[in-house]
Amino acid sequence: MKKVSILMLIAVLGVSLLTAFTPATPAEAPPEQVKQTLVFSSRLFSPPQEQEYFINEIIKPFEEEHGVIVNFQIIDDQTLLDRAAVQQSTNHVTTDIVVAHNSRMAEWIEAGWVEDMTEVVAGWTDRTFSTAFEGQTHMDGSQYFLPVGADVYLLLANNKALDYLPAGAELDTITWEQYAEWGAAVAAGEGEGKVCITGIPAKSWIYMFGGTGLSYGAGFPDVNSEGAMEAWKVWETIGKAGGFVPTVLNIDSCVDPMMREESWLTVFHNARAGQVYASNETAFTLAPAPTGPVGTGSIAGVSGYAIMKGSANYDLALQFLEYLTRPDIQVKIAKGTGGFIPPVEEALEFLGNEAIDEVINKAVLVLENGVVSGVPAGDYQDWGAVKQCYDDIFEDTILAGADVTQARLDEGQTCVEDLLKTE
Amino acid sequence: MIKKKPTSLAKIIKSTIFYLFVTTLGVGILLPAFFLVSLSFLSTREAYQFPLPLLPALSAKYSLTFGDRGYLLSVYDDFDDEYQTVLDTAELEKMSVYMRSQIGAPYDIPDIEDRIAELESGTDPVYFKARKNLLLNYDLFFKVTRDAVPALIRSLQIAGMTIVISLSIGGMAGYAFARYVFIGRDALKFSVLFVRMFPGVAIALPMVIILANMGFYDQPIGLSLVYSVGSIALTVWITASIFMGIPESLEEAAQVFGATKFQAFLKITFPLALPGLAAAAMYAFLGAWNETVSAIILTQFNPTFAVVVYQTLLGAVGHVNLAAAGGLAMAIPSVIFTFFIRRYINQMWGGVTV
Amino acid sequence: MATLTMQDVTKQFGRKVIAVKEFNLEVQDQEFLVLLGPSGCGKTTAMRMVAGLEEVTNGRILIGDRDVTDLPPRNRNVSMIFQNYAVWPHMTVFDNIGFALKLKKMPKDEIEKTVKEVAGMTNIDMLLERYPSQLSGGQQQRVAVARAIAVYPEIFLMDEPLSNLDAKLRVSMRTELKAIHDKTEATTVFVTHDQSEAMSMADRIVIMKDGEVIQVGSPDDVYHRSASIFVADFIGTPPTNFLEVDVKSENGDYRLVNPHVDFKPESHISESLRDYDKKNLILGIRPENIVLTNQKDAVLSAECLVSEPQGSHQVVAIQLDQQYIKVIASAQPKINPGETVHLAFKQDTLRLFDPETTLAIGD
Amino acid sequence: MAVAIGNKSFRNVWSKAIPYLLILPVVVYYALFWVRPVLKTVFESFRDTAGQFTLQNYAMVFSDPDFIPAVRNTAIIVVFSVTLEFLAALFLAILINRKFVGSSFFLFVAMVPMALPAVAVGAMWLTGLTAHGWLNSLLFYLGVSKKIYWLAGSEWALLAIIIIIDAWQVIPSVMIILLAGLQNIPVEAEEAGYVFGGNFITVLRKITIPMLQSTIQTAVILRLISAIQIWLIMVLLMGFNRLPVLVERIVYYHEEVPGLDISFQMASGYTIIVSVIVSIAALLYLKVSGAFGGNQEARQ
Repeated sequence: MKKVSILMLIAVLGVSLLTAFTPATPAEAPPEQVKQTLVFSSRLFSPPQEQEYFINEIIKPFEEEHGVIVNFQIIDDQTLLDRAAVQQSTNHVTTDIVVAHNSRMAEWIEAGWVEDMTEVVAGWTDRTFSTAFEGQTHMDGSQYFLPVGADVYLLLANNKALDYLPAGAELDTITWEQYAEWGAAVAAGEGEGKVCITGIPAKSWIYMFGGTGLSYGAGFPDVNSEGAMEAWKVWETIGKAGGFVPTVLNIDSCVDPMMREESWLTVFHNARAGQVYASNETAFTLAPAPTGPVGTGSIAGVSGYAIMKGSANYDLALQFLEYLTRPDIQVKIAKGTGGFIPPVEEALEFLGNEAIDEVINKAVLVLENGVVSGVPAGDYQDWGAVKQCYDDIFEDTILAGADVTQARLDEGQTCVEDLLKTE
Repeated sequence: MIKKKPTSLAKIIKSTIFYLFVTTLGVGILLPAFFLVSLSFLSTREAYQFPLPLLPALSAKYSLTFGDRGYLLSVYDDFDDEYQTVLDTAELEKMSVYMRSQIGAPYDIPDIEDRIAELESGTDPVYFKARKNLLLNYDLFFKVTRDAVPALIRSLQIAGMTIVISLSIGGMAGYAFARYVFIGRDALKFSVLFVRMFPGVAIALPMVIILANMGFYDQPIGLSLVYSVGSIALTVWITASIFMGIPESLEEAAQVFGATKFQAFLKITFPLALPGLAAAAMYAFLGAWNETVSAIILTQFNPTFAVVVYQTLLGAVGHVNLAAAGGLAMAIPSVIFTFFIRRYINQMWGGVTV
Repeated sequence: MATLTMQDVTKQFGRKVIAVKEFNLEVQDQEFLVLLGPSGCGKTTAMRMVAGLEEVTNGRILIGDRDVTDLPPRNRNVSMIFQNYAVWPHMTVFDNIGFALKLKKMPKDEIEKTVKEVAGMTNIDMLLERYPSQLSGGQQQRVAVARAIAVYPEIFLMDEPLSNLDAKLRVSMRTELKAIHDKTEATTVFVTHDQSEAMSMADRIVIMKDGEVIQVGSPDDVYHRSASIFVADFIGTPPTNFLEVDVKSENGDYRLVNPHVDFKPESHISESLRDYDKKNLILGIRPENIVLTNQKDAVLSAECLVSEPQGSHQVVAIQLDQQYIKVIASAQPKINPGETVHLAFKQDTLRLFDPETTLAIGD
Repeated sequence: MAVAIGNKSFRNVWSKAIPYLLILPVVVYYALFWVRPVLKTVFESFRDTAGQFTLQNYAMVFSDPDFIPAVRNTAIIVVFSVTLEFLAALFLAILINRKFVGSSFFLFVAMVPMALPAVAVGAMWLTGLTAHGWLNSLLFYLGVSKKIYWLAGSEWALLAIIIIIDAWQVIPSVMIILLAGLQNIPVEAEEAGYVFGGNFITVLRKITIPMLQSTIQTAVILRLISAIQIWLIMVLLMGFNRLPVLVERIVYYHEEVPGLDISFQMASGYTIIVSVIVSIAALLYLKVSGAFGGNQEARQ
């Protein structure tokens, strides 16, 4: 045994020393004799099946057509920024294309780490990027990001909850008051709250509430306007009835609780709602988000492609982006990856009547007919901190079952406004 | 012939109780890990059931009948003892994919067509069975995790280099600590503690930037250098302890008999210290093997295994069974390493104490 | 073979501790020299400086005519037997013995020949393929000896090589080591704290205390002509008996007086007593030099406290005030506790010591 | 008494230098990769956004509403987890040191938790502690049908859970240090205790533990230092802010809200405060446990 372990150790160390100074690919210049490699780092398409789909159905045809390799990596937004910071500050730019969320685009643009693509995009006449997201993808009239995979919020219910649906409520036209009533009824009937929101701080409660606020004519972010107050009242009803799942503060995505049937009701991100729905179509029902006096409000998010400044493969990167944003490819991506909405107007024409289209259709419905807002993250020092302001109100007022007071909301509003950038 | 005293009943009972106790303890320790292992073999559907199955099922029982949109697929649920509908579709490919990825019991399209033919011919519902693919999650994990094998090799290599760097640099200091009296010896002892007192998370990024500036970006050796920062300090202590356990006179004897100090170390002390050093390597190994934060930032074309696992699992929301499989795939090398190293621990912590 | 010379060798540890102080010594060619002293007296440090394992703070060390003071151990052509043997546990007996030869790049067949030869000398030729963990303490000891012989050194250093052996083995190994010394004719420095070991093996003994040499001489010298109270007390079992006495002059004669004794010593001492008139001295007398006698000739009479039979003789202890006096008497007749014994001193063996300097007077 | 120092040859100087040469690589290594960022952090903690010297960063940290809870939670975790882990680890170490048949395998079993990577540990507890997770499933199979909302309890319940599951992973590393110490105690010492009439408990208290003292100090001090820096498991299970602890605050400002004007100041302020607290705690422990001077007597 002793000999074996020593031999093992020596073998491992020996091999590592031998190979220590001959990295597989030199960092500085990818060798010319092998295929050109495009590094594509994305926050989007992270679920494993989506990764598999994206690699095989989207990337592979491009690789074959151009005789190149696309190195596809999934990395979250913050790490993507950290990595970019290292690459830019040390002049080792090896990432070519990044996909960032719209709440983080401002950071990229302000840091000057992404290329201005205004003129190039002007030459692509077969596609029109939907204008809903210009506030984030553009700055001072220049376009830095090409939108991909837009999302809105949808209502997802476990069919077991349908028994408690308030009289007169129709799923496709349900109002927020009815939704609140519904959540309360489920709690009363089951003896346990079943409404899911993401309770872990700095996740997506702000968007869930933001949609409600928009339905009542509030802005975004807007904590204490009259409309916002009414929106808070909706959630107050659920809170007072003990309608939230008991573990709500540990939930960082409603996917798992919905699949485990710990929760039965939620209004959340259409792609994730689609994922749960797909796991058991006959057990779940999908509907547009509830409506309010001014319509169906929803926060719309989007991700965007950008080319890293200093990329050695700028031309190839551009070709790849041109390919990815073609309307037919956008639809293909949207269908294969859980119901994101293609943010290219022409793409909607390619939608069919299949099951996945139901998710996309409902989402499009919200996007087209609803009261939609983007995420003005760039106006704030740190968007995560803004989220926290909302989380605090949820935790100390709504979840605690207390009355929502104007004073508390004003405090929340101050919390948000204090985070505005000071120029 | 030596007669043995018959073992008394009390003794047997006593040792039985003892072993029962030890076994219970062992099971208790491994219980969370057991569920992790079990989870990694469950299908997605099983993994989200309540109560969670203790062991994966070996097959799935399906039933097929007519539905609103096409055909209604149901799956037998052991716990509720009934068939539960899962899918209503006219698309056979979708059904097949569903059976493969959600239930984990694949059924080919031609076979489904046969079952549908049965259904159309009047048998309603049609019952059939499919074998579970227990390795589904591992399959998927390695399919999705691109370059898993090169990354695995690279990770081993980086861990190996970390061991070499921290054991050689730390070991030299440990040797000095064990064999010499010098000014600053006590300072060295406590500075080892101090290095650990400063929260490492606070300086991870600046440290990485220093290395990137030195030209170690995307090179395995660069990561080894980062990881060594964490492990050298402890290695100094552990190796000092090991060297203290080897009598100095062995080395002196070699010197008297014609060896230089260096030869004496190489031929006498080093071979004797090797098992202990191997054990000391455990800390360096575990640290290097499991780290992701620096690795993600510092690698591009040459990711470590931890990085590719991270990339795969980042999106494993709604897929805990896959996360379990990935986590376990990562754990296996360290567990094996622990198994080999465990008998040398007493050499590691014998000598130096505060 | 060579002489060993140490000139004013001093070893200082840190700022305060002086382990060896201005040590001067000449070891003759082929001599068997024993460094003897209680633990902590600096004898091992002195030897380790000869080996080169300890740096010399000041002074010179010469082997033959070579100044080796600053040479590393490997260039001194010495060999050493360590107290704990320091047999390398990861090498076979053969490799242990052949280690030095291999380093000297001796041809393989010669190494084998030498190893076999010394293994034969030390009776371990059957054990060459074994590892030290498979050997008994005595066998490991022999490996250490064989290893030391194999290099045919100029100086043979032995650091308490027998202290880890059991009593019986220790005595037989003494004889063997001495025999090996005679055979190899290597100049040998042997460190021990066991005076009987020293007496039985040494050509000359160096007695050390607190880093300084107290006395150098043949076993006979240090035993019979101990230079100080320390030596007289340290050497011999049971040790020398000491009596405090006053010197009184009476008609030109000097008498040694205390509450128990009052006698006129033999002339060879009385000469030296002249300088100590009316002063206090310490009288030293070895147990075997006190003889049982009749009442008339007795210098000292007292009750026997204990008698320890030793077979060939008996040790009789009597108590004077707070002090015990031990006497070696012939085995017969048996003396019983409580019996009054009458004692006389062999006058020519008396030693007198100055209580202030603790040194012997009259030499 | 001073002794004249003779002429130093080259070899003397060389051999004096050896230990310093041996520790040189460590010193250089840390100077290069560790001291620079650390000094920078220390430096930054005294600068405002304009680069001027200020103590305001510290004032900001001290007036942070999460500071007191963070200190309190950290203190609670440290006190209880170090105690619990030490006792459990000592128990395991003594058990394994009895060298029963299979004790070597049991040692391996007991060491498994320390080999698991964070991603596995996260998956394990997240699926365990959720309402429909394996812990409740296990209770269900055992006949307890009432669901326990493990992570939905009071702060105290959460702290207790954190302490327990952190202990699960950390006990092995404390245990192996203690076990090594136990194995280095001569058997005779304990046997003598039994011969002179001690039972298991008295021998443990009067002989084993005192002889293990310096090993215990090593194990506890290393554990103490890392217990104060606990954060990952808490963030894995319940995100930031829910149960603030000191290092979690650093990570929060570093990674969760790095964009705030005050993020860097807060992070560096917290970092320095944490290292000061760790240092004080470590020194205090060493002082109380008698590592300074106390065990010198014990050695003689």
